[in-house]
Amino acid sequence: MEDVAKELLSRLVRRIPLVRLRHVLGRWERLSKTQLLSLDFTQPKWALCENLLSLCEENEIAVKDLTEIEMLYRSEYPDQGVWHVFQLVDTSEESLSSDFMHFRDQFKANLKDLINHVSIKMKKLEDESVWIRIAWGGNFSRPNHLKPTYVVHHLQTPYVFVSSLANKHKPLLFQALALSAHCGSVKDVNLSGRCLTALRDLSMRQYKQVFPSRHQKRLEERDLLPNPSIENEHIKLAEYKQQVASEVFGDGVLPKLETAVYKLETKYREHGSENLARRDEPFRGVVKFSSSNLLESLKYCVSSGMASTPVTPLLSSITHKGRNYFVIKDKQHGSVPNTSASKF
Amino acid sequence: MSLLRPFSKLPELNMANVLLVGNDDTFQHVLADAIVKQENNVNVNVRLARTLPLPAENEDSRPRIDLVVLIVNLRSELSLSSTETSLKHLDTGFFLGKVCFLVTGARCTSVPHERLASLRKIAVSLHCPLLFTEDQTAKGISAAAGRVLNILRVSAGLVPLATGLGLSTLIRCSLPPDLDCQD
Amino acid sequence: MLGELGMRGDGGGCGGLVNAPCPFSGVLAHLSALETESVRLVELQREAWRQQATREELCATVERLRAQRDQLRAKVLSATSLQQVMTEVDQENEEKRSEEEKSAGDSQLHMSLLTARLSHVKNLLRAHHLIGGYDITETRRGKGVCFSIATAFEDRTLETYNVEMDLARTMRICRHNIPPFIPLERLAQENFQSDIMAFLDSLSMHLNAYVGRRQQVRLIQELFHGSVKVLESNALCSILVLRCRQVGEKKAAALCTLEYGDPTRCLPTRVTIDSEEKTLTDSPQWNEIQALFLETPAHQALLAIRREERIA
Amino acid sequence: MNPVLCLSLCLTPNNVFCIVVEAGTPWKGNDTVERHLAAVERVGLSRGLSPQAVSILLEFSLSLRSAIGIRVLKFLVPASTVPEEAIIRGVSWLCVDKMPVNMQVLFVRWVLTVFDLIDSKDQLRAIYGFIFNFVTEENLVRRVLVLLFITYPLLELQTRMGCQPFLMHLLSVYKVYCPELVTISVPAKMKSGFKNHNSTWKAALAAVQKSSTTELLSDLQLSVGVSQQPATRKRKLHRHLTIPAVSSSIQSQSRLSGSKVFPLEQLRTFSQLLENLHRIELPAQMGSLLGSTVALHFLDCVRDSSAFLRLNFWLGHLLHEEFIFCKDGGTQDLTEATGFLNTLISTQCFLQEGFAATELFLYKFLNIWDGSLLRPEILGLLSNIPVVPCSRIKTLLFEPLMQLFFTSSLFFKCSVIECLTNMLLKWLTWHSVYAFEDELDISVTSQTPMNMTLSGLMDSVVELVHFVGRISTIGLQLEGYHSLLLSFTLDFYMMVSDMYLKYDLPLVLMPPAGVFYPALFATDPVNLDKLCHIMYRYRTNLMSAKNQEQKMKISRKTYHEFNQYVVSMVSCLWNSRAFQPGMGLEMDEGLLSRSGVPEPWTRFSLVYHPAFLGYAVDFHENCWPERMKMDLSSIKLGKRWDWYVEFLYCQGLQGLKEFMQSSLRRQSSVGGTRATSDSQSQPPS
Repeated sequence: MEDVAKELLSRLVRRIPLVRLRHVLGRWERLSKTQLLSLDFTQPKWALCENLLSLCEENEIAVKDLTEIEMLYRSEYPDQGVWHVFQLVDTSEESLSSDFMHFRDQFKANLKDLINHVSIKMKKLEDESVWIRIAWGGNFSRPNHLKPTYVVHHLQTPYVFVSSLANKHKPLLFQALALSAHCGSVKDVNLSGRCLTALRDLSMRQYKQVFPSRHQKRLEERDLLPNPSIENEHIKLAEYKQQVASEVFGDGVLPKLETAVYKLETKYREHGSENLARRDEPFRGVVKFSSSNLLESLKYCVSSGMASTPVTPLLSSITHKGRNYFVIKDKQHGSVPNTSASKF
Repeated sequence: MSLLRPFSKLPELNMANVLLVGNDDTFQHVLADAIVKQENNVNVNVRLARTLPLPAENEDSRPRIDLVVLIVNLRSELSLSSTETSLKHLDTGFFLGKVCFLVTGARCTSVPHERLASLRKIAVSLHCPLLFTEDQTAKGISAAAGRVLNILRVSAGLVPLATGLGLSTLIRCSLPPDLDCQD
Repeated sequence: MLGELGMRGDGGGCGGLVNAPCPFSGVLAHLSALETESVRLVELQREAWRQQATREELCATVERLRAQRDQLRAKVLSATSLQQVMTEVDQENEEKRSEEEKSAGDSQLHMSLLTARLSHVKNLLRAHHLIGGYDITETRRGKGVCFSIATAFEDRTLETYNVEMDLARTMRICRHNIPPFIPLERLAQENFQSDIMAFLDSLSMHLNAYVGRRQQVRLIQELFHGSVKVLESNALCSILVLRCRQVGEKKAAALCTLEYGDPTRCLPTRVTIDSEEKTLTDSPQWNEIQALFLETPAHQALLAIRREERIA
Repeated sequence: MNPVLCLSLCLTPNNVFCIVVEAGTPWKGNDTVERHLAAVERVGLSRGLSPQAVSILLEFSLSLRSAIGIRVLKFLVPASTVPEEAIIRGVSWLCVDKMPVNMQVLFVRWVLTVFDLIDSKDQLRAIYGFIFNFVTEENLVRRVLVLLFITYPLLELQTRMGCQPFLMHLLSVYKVYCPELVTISVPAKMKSGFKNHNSTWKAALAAVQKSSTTELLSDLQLSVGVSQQPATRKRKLHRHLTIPAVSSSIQSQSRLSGSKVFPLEQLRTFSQLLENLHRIELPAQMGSLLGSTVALHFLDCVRDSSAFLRLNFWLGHLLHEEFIFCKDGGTQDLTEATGFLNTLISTQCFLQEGFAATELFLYKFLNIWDGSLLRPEILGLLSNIPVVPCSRIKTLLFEPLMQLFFTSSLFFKCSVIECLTNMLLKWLTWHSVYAFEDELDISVTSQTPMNMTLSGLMDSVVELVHFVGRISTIGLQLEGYHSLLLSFTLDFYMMVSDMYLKYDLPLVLMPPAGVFYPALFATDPVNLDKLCHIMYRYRTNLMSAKNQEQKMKISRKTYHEFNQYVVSMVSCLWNSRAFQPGMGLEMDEGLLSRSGVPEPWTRFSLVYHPAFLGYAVDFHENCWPERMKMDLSSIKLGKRWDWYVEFLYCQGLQGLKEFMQSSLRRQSSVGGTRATSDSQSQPPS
């Protein structure tokens, strides 16, 4: 068993918490029942790692099987590391009728054409999502399995979720994707976060959105059994705010987004203080909202009246455009670049 | 845009109405529930409002208000300023023992000191009591509800031999001494 | 001096810890315990009282709702087609108008006519919505409209999809909850600015077809639990691979692949069946099965086949 | 640019010694040095470093002001002790102001952490001032004037050079003392700046010493108060309401036996304390004193003002951080706080005096208290405060208390009265302790040196009693004369009535009518009995006061009040002439007749009084068991009356007995009894 495998295994054992490790190893069919039972998950990790190594030795398990473990782990617990969302622009007809086999062969072929030392592992989960694990290698170096890139793609949808992708590999991956998913190009939609499902729901509009309709739900209906001796003077206002908030940010459980970053570049314009107005390079500032669940907190701000209504496009375009990184310049006043209808 | 008046309506039998003004919805609702829960021999009617003035449309459905509780959350500057604006829309008759301030978050580190100080000044100038509240714990909330009820009973005239004005002379806020030049 | 007092305070002051509770705090603690207890009792009493009240209230509402439901049922039974709804509406308006004519003078007559007309239009809209048209709502004080497209399959209403449009400068879609694999962008490019109706129609065709296909898959999984297995499908439900066992002594498995080439229809464009024994695949009955799949929804086709006892 | 002396460290199993190689070896990417550093780090964190290694490494790390220096400082965990000269040299490095700020902070925190391990502190004491100056000028903070001079430069310094960590910490400490000066809001995580419980080395240090000396551990566990269950270590990291362990330089004791210091945590018995009184040294953590009684004895004996200064500073800072400047606005669970405050209360009861820090804290806390948070503890602390000069007692104590009292529930009212009763008891006790000292100095050791004269004390007591009279009058009215509140109020007056005889404070104060008459017409016998007892005590006090007129002067007004009360009591209870002219409480005839009560003047006699009616009926049944129809008036006839009175006495109404006997039998005595002496001459009608 070569030492790459050893290192990979020890790193995996170190990274994965014990309970999850047990679960993952159970899902991983390389070990027999007895072998699994022989493992004692209460002992310290280094000892556990030793035992695992010996077991792998006797089943002579190769690197690709170990990467299986990692892939299982990542797909079971996807909320690790930061995921970036990319969009496949101007997709063609046949992208709608592409199945997994076809896509896999295409992708592998394309990527292997671009770079010779790379190891690709793909699988399709129950929820139609295709998971790709790419271990990159240099021109003369073997694939590095310790820093793999993970790509998640839902067939027939124009969205790709990528985690831990180095800049030098970006063009390669994107070209391969574009070729195998029959689309013109791949563009960054400036949406990133830790929770993969949240990103998916947000970009694919799969969370519960609220649309104005003629039969509105009243607040009284929303909260069960209102106390007769408590009366709200501003009930209409409250309902309106509630409605606006849920129209902007959705209803029910919102996607779990952690941050939203706004880069401001503005020129100081005020008559009187010339020295400030004259300087030509703009003032730069970064505003960063962060929370365990950003959308929930923003929604609360709106519904509780802390933020003014109607909601400023800066906030509402987090959900409407599905992005959480904005650059705000002077020219397009307050609004966000590329506000064209290019993405739905 | 009308001034809220204390004596424009007739009182009802065994009825006490309290108006909670504040823009912290959650706390307001919890407090209202606690108040309604705790009173058992007269029926209390709680009305919630974000700010004053109250909307004119339910002017006639609104009963006579016996006590106005202005909830100030010291953690937010907005709360204080909105309270200040609300004060302008209260009839002077209320300040004869029918107004009290309810302060939350006074023990929080992030609260700048002068916010509380300015609030105190307001309360002193208006001869209003200043009730402090632990809004994070259920016990604190029920205690606050109890205190509001105590004042409400008196100001609604449900306690014999006691009037709101008389009580307010006893519990009106006073400027605390500066403790640091005592030695 | 104080030292001796201290010693008095704790038994001889041998180096134990100061943990004798303050002699006075007992009373205070007891008092606050009493208070919490009293508050609890009051709340319990209050709560019981209130629950009783709410219970009665709820019973009343249940009764009311029951009555309402029966009314609606009756109405639905009577009004099945648009015509009937419209006639009904007209009758209502007639009644209104007649009694208004009786009651009001000329000045009011005009007004009442207008109101009647308004209600008529509203009723039309409602009827239209009832039979699955697009529901249009004005949003943001006229700066936008929101179309909601109801989908249905085999007279069963399924999801409602919404498209909100911004009418401010150029008409454009500002938000929607259309699934990503519906080519909304392309549809919009085709005939969005030209006529909105065509756009909505094509969109609703796509949506209905998609929902229909998905529903078929669901139905198959429900109805043929165990016997027929859905081997593969995809998000768009544009391909469906089924495996069914045919009756007979050797229970050969047949693999039928349905390809839905046309995304606006919920019927397959191409059906291929291959089975373990080649003789069976080109036998005539299999061909008619193929035909069946091509013109009836998959689950019904399967039902039919099972009725003829070709498959288990 | 600066002559860095580079070391390459090589390692032997149990300690580190260093070889100086020539300067100028490059640091970056110097693998050998890196490897050695790693090795030393491992040893330092696992076994701790020997003294000489510590001193060398300290010198080394401070000398090169770089990341590596900081890193070295981080794993500088002494196994046994820290040589003093090392510290001093370190401080000298501190004075060379080339050291980066974060390093300075780190170093100072390190010193604070290992403070207990420094082998001897004789020379170190010389530069205490400097070190403490660096941490917090604890004894400056109290003086507002100095504070002004300190804080303003600091503030503008802070505005000039931004939020330097140590400045922020310093300011946060000042904020405790005068928040109106420091108006910047200090971020919560900053506020744990100079405390060593969350410093880098604490855990490692503890671990190392656990492994090294177990007997030390057992010592600690013996001698330390609240914070001993091992679970608290984790909690200590974020909440620190635990009382630290008594620990001074014991390790140095075991090694260098030359020095004359006796560590506090070796104290077990009081006798030990007496032997080593002269050479005990205070622990580094003054808070640890709260833990053990012996330490408190010691604190009592030494009149070392700096000890109290440090203790008060620690206490004040802790209380403020935990209860006034809460990090999370008070969402934390209160079990720890309760435990801590109870320890504090019992400590104060033990010392029979309150700490100045607690007092100051209470005055601030009362102004933002909601009346329910930690109520028993807060009121318990409040009842321990030393006498407040009557010039400030109103603003400090009465105003906030009143605002809470009248808005809160019945039980809170009772608790407040109880608390004030205890407060009065404390004050009177102090007085009786110091009475024979001509110059009365209540709080000798607490750090607000106010020389309380006898008259000053009396003024405060008068203020207190009047205050209670006022609030209890109105409170009773608000609560509908609830008997619970009434009995608490009467308990207070039970103490007031005895001030002269029991606590020889030459003062007699009568209860207000608003308390007296409700008690007289109370519906339960207990309160009425208490009232009788109180009046009896008043009588005895007044009598003895009258006998020695020259010592104290009781105003005629008091006598008159007393007489009136007695007259109305006797006329109500004994000879059924209530409400009649000249009988104390008078009432209009017409009004009485309109009430429709037949012969109202008898209604509060011993027979008909609502409090005694039960007894009367009982007595009646015992007398005439065969009678079908009850006729209470027959009790008043002949011998039955005396029997009935005896019967009442036998029911445990001692107060009534005392009162009746004292004010009916006595012929010639205070002016008071003259009114009553004739009252018993004619038989009860």
